[in-house]
Amino acid sequence: MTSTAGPGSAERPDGGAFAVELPVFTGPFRVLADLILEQKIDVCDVSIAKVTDGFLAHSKEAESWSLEEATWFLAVCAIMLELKVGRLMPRHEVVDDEDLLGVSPDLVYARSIELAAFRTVALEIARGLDEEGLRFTREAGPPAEFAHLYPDVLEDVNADDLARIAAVVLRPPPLLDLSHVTPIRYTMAEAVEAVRDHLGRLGQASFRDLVADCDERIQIVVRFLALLELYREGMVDLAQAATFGEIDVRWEGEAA
Amino acid sequence: MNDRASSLRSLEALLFISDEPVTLAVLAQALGAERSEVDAWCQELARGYEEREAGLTLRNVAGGWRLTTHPEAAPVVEQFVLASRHIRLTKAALETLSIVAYKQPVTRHQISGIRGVNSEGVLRALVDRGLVAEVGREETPGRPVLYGTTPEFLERLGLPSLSALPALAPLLRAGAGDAEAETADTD
Amino acid sequence: MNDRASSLRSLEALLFISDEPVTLAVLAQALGAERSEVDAWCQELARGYEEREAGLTLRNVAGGWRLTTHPEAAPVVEQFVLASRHIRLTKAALETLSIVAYKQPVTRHQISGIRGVNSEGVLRALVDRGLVAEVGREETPGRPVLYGTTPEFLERLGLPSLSALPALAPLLRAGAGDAEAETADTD
Repeated sequence: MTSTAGPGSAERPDGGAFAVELPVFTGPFRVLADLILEQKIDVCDVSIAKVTDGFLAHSKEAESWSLEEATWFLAVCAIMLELKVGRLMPRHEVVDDEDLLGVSPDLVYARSIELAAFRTVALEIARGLDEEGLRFTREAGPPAEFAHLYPDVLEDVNADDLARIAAVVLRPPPLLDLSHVTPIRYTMAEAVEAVRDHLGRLGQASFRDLVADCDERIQIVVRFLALLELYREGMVDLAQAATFGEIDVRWEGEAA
Repeated sequence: MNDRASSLRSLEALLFISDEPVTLAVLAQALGAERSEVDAWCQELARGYEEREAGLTLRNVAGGWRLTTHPEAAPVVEQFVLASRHIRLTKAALETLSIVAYKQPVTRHQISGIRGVNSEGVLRALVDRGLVAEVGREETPGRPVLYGTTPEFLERLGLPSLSALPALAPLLRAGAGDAEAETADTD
Repeated sequence: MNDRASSLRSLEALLFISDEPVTLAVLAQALGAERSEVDAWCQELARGYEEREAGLTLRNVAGGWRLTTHPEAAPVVEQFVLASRHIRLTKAALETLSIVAYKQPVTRHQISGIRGVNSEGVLRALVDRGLVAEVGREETPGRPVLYGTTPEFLERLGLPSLSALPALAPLLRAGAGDAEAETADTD
């Protein structure tokens, strides 16, 4: 990968040659990517690993291996991965779909009107809440004279029943349902910081060096995404001599 | 004392002991009367409170009739109970609450889409406050949670039902110029 | 609205939200008025309820003025309490009782916080039933009442002491598993 094939290239390389076969979609990868970016297909329904395997197989078969196609593919996969991370990660405040996607001016226009409308009614709702806050309700229930009519709560209830009820009421509420997500403990921000720190001091390094301190594969993946992000910002230059070869990373930003 | 007067008396007593809005159906059953009849009595009671400038008001909120103290008594009542019923919501929370109110049932993703920022934290805060709740799951892949407003939301707003929310349509037809001005104002 | 009318309004609101007799001293302080003045207002309000054959009645009982339901409305109120509140009350009461049992001494506010709904009425019912009692005051502003279970509670459950209550920890852990299973089901 070199800087000549950056996402800023005027002509987007044609990725249409590569097709995918997935449960949610079968057809050209370019179309799939567009559908995802337009949010017509949920990125979470697409196995990026499967797509990548397909692309590698496709690359091997292709007569001429196109660097531009590969770069574009990688960039799109990176965006999809980050979208996916953003969708799956709880409390992730940094990543926002639209920051990554860019949005058409028409959509921005329509949404600005919609959001402005909601902001206007939000003011009315605030006013309503304020006014209603001045009214107090009576929470005491029936006067004590009627308490004898209340059911005998301990009828047919033993200590174990009571304990079970207490357990239900006192159990701390589950914060988030994460049963479908493997916990991800690494953030892009941290990874960017790690790369910046390493390269800022040394000027350049191999990708292998940059991930030498990583314990888990997901950490390496996040670090790789961070590299792509820095590449997009023009902070690093990337070079890879051979397929699957060492990736050399050179710092282009200011010294740390 | 005639039947009607007696029913009005019982109705007022029932409203007094209830700690939530009481539906016409429940009141009608308790009083052995028609719902329309009970509705008329409630309106009569409500008017009575108003006319004699009472400390109480009776209104139809969140699908039922409910007695509350009069807003003008609020300063004294707040001092007395050393508490305020006032809930202060952040701008982000109000914005999100409005979107849920008008778009329900709505997913977190859709809310974030409209607001242009991640809305998970603010949505959770609204759920914690009992103004918003999960109301189901969308039948799409991933089955995302659908959110809607609670009866407490209506109660806190003093509205009889969701249809009493201010109309959104006229605001949507407004020009983008207005929209921007509005946005700038509220920021 | 003049001062007197405004004071009457606030007075009625104060009596409405109180569930026990309020002394003249307390009312006078809240309204910033003389006790004799407040007493006259209370009598005026009481006469007003009587004259319009209201469902409420204001009485000077031991210790202060108390707003409550009119005796003639009692049959309807009783039916209402019996019919419509039975199931809700049992569940609410058991929940509240279990919280008091395991969290005692505990304030009303804490109980409401855990249950997520106001628990004043149901707590009072438990006190009236002799299962729960005031056991002291918390040394925080407002000095809220602390509640605990009574010897009668232990007796009813056939327990020698509170330490004989089943341990909660294993149930909480087991419950967490259930919760996850539940979540998975709804996914």
